[in-house]
Amino acid sequence: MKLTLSQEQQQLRESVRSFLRTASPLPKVRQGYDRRVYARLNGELGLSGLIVPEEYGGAGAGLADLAVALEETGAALLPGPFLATTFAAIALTKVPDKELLTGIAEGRITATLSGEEIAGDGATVRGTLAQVLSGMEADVLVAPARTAGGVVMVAVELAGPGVTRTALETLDLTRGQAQVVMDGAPCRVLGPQPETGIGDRLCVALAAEQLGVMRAALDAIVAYAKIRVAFGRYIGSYQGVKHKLADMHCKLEQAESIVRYAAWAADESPAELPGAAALAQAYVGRACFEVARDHLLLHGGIGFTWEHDAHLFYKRAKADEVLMGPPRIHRARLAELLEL
Amino acid sequence: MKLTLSQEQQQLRESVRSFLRTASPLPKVRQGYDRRVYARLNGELGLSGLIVPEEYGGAGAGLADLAVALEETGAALLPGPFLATTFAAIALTKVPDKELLTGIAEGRITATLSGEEIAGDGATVRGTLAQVLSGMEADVLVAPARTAGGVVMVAVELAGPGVTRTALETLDLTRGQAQVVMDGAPCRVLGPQPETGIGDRLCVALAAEQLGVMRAALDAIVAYAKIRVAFGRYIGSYQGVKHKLADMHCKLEQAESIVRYAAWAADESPAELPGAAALAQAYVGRACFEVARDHLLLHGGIGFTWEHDAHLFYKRAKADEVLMGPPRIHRARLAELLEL
Amino acid sequence: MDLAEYRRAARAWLQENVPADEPPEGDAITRAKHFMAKLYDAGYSGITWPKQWGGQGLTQAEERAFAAEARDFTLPTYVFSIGLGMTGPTVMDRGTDAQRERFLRPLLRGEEIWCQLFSEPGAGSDVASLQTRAVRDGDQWVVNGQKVWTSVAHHADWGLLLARTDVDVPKHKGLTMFVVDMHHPGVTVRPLKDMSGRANFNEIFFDNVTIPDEHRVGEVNDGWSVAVTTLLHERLSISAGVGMGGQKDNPASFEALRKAVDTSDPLVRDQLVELHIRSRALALFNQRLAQETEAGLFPGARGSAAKLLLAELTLFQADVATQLVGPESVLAGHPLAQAISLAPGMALGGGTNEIMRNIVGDRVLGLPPEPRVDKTVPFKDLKVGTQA
Amino acid sequence: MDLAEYRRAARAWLQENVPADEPPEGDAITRAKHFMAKLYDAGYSGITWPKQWGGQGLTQAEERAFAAEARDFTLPTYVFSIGLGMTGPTVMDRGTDAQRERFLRPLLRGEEIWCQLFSEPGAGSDVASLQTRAVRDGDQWVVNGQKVWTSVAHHADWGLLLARTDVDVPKHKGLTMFVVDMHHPGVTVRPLKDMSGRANFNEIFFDNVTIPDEHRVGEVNDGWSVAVTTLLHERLSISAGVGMGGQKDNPASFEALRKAVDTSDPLVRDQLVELHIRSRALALFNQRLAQETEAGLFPGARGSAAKLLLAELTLFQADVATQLVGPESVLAGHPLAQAISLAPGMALGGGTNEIMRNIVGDRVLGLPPEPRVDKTVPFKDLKVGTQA
Repeated sequence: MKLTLSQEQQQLRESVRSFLRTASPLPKVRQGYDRRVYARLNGELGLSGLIVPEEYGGAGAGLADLAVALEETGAALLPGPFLATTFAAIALTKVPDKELLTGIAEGRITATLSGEEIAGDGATVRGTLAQVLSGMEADVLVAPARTAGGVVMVAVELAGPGVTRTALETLDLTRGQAQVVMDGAPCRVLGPQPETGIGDRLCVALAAEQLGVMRAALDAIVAYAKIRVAFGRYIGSYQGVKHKLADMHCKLEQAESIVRYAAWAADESPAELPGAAALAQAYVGRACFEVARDHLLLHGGIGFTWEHDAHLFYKRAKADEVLMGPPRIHRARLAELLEL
Repeated sequence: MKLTLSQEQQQLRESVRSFLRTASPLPKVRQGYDRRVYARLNGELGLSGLIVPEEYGGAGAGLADLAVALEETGAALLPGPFLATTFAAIALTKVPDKELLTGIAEGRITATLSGEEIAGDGATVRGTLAQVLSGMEADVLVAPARTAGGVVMVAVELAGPGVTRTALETLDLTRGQAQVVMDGAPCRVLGPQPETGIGDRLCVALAAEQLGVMRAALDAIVAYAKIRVAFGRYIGSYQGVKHKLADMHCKLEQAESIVRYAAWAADESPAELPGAAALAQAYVGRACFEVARDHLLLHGGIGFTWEHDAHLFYKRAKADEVLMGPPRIHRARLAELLEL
Repeated sequence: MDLAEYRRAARAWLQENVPADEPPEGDAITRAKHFMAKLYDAGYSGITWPKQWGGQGLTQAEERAFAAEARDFTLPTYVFSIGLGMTGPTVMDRGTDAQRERFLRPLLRGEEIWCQLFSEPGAGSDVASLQTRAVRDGDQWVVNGQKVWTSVAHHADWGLLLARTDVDVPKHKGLTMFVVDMHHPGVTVRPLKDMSGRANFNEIFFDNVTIPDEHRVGEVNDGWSVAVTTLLHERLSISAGVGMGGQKDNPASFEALRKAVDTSDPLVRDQLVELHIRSRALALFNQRLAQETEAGLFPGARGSAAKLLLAELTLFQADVATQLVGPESVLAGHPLAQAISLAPGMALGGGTNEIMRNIVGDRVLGLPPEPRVDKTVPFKDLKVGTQA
Repeated sequence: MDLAEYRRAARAWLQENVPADEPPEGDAITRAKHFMAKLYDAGYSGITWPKQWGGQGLTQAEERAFAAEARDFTLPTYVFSIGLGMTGPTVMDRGTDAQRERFLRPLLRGEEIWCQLFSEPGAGSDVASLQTRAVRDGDQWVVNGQKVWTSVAHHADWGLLLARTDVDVPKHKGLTMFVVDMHHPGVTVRPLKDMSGRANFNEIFFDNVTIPDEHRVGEVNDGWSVAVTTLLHERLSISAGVGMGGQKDNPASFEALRKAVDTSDPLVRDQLVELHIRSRALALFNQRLAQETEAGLFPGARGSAAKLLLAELTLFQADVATQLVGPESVLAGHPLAQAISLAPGMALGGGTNEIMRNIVGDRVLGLPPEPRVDKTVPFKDLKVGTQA
């Protein structure tokens, strides 16, 4: 089991971090998805192709590397379809499709993934997906479609005929969703639905983003506690603040350990993956929201203002926590896997 | 709804409190049950007859008054069968028996109550009760017995023939239990088992004791925080301690409010009693243990020693929390009563 | 007239005079002023205030009776709450007769709206470290600085302003209280959006705003003791309101949630039970405090425990509700998205949770105070606000 | 010999030489001493200690390899742990050559047992406020006072003693470190029962106990810096042990509980899931720290986070286990009754949770320190211990 970062992974982290620091600082995040940032992110850093197999032009990396990248995009609250495209890429590595994988690796195609089934006939699909992540920004939807011959994975051009998209604002100002209605929309069948592994990997990927969100939130409030004065003392010198920050640090340490473990399991130990993935969502999702919440509260009144960034982390944390469904599903899954 | 104490109740509290302060201080508590203390408690203060109807020589008070007394016996960690006798008296007010009620009111008889059924034939009983509260100290066991004619309440002389008692040490050094095996033990039938009200009243009575335990634990650690110095300052001046004590105070305020409400409901609003009783056990039992636990921890190393009193509160709190069964039963009951 | 009769009369008046629905914002001020005038004419404005200054000269008993009846109505008097609850009582307690004469009756009659100008970006929990300066110039004062978290400032005619008048003495000793004309040139009111996107507060900028010395409240450099009076009144009016109602329209309340979620799942049921337990625990505590108050026992700092618990419950409710409802709860149109966005507000307005715990620890439990480093240093040498 | 070979040899030796079961107490000391002698002869005692003082002069790599293998065995060396982990390294780092010569080899060979004498009833978290006095008398020192929380003192031959030698200087500046003969007349060892009824600690009373000056460790009044060395070694040996094993025999562990409770109840299942989540979270954190250490990254104060989490987990486990099992869990014979009685110990030994949070806040997060009132006052004028 490998719970620490390799030198290469540390370099990856550093390069993504320093890129985002200049290309997508927090004031810019509020302006939403910027295609130019994505172009550079994918071009200069090759992030979109990180987990795409080498034969399709990607780097063929595993989830341990992906987690490092997602932690940084999470910490930066990167707007737009990066997580959605990553979700789709994770699915596509299980039903490889040259056109899509190559397009994603080259940064030409943004995509999103539905966990919900739609109905299909092999050539077209129909159905309504109530909340599709980054559904307005993604070019392609990858989704399971029930056909006469069983459930297959299909790709649907979201800007194509037979598709109606409605933008949905959400709590998370940095990443929207869309309602997608398909009525005879042309689709391409990619292959039969893979039996396992996609959902677990999505859990791990999301947990990596959440780890980044919580780390950035903790960093922000620790920095503030070192410069904000009340009653003639830095607020970080009060045990009321210090002890809460120490508890938040403890959560972060555990969350990071779990994310590393789950990513390692995804790459190296398939039998452990389901339990590790459920553990990751059950622990990290909650810890991320708690840390983001307390980071906001410890800012005092300024943390409640629209102008301050604290609420961006708080809202991303809450949106992420419920992204895969009510969080209790992960606990229920754990109970099942533990044969309780 | 009456959530505050009347003048008479405040006087009752003061007299029980000052009596116990001298007659049963904490160093004495470790020595266990003292019949002489009980004789005075019942004689001078009339506590054993507090809720016994006046026609049987008692004071005919309600649970609101009883709660005041139990809070003080709880705060003093009074050893012996006071709570057990109170439980039996609560049951007997529903199936009145002159001999027993008069004996309890006069302080001649100590008793205990079983929630579990035994088997009976109208004249004798048989069965094993695994954990009977104060089973070694009580003279009489009141229990439901299943007979051919239905379930009846019976009284069994615990020192009588056909009864084998085995003392059980428990976590709570101040109050033991016993295994009671009955094999053809003579019994007296008191009447049919009452349909409702006993169990709920036991919940309220226990919550009152727990309120006293938590109040005394909080008082003890607040007092210590005012005299114990670390790094040149009283420990109570550190926010790490102060804020925890403030949170404990918040729990105490809520617990007291719930106990007053539940006791009022028992006396005045039967329809509200089941929900109030379950609420009391669900909230107060947990809050009491948490406060007793944190009071012990905040004492530092000395709180971990046998010689210090902190563990007496911690152990009583834990024993009380599980006295009526695993605490989740109260939450399950609430779910049912709320028609969830 | 005995109390029961007073109460019946109040109820009858309220039934007849309280508008059924709150009108939309803009017009609301006119209607609120109109309603206050009616309230005043009916004798329900300033019930315990002296007759000399426009009040009714009655007792706490009548005040409580009216408040109890009014709880069933939504009185459109929100914009007057700062004036009636905080700044008015301060002028009453600490002002000159001339100030009482000038300011109190127009407030009670709904002719003038007030705001309170204490907090600053660098002085939140620690109000006494504020930096807005008032410099004497003959028989007037010149004010420069910035205030924040000011409710109703965009409607206000007058503001109760705490400003620094001496930087060479410790921070509590160089403050003075003033009444400032909010229509004076140099006063800029800028709406401040909260994290839910609503603008319930304002920032106020003072640029060479002058105040006549006759509008000074209390002695020069004695402003902190005047502010303590105001904050005491604030705490009273907050703790009186804590836990009263509020759950009815809360999408994260037990009653709302039980309809919104799948209660066949035992884990969902148990979360609802937890919500019920915590809500009931606090509601009963608030009722006990209210009963004590009615019996003449003033709850004092214990009200801060109730405020702390309400802040925690508010966050817990919205948090658990979004967990139970899942993905759709974060859609912009969902009431829970608004609830989770507003939830931190209760913990951040009227004193943070940390301040509440200090108050409970110091004043309820009598714990020793934190050593203070800021009580003796001249203000100009003190670290304040945000700095490395 | 390469590392893998070293490891294989160590394992083989352990398999052959570690007694299968721990023998009963009284005899245990003799057997422990016997085992230490064998360990020494085999070259596994003091692996990284210099050869000159009886060690093996090898590297951390061999030490870690042996420790990794030893984890699968129960070595009967408990009574030597203070000597090997704390007092021995202190003598090595700060003692004279004569002291190293006298004390280290007998320790490594299991001939002499050590204890550590820092804490006092009035000086727990704040060790430097201790009151035990050592007064110079020619070329010896006379000690009077009381120590507490001393493990293995009733078996100890030597104690590392921190005592006050000057009360006219601030508290950290008037302490001196000594090696005291535990068999000296005037040393009284009294077992101290913990709240579970077990006597794992002792109180030590010193009544005119003399110590030759040659048994002073470090300079006069420089004892605090020596103590910091000892405490650093203590922290290292605690954090190395944190989270290693321990769950196997824990009646409140997930594996033990799943067999003991009714898992058909969804609420019970969810509590077990919570227990699993928290246990795994900490176990993985400990494994990550261990991997970092093996990679040469010293975790430092982050070990205090692990210790804090372990203290909280230990209490949570026993608490939730007794809740799940219900009434029978509090019967004296039930393993959970013992578990809930011992559970607070992890939070109270080796630094309270509050101290751990301070360490994490100060040293991991780099937060500003609490203002200190005790660093400049002469000790005799300082408030210490328990007083009004």
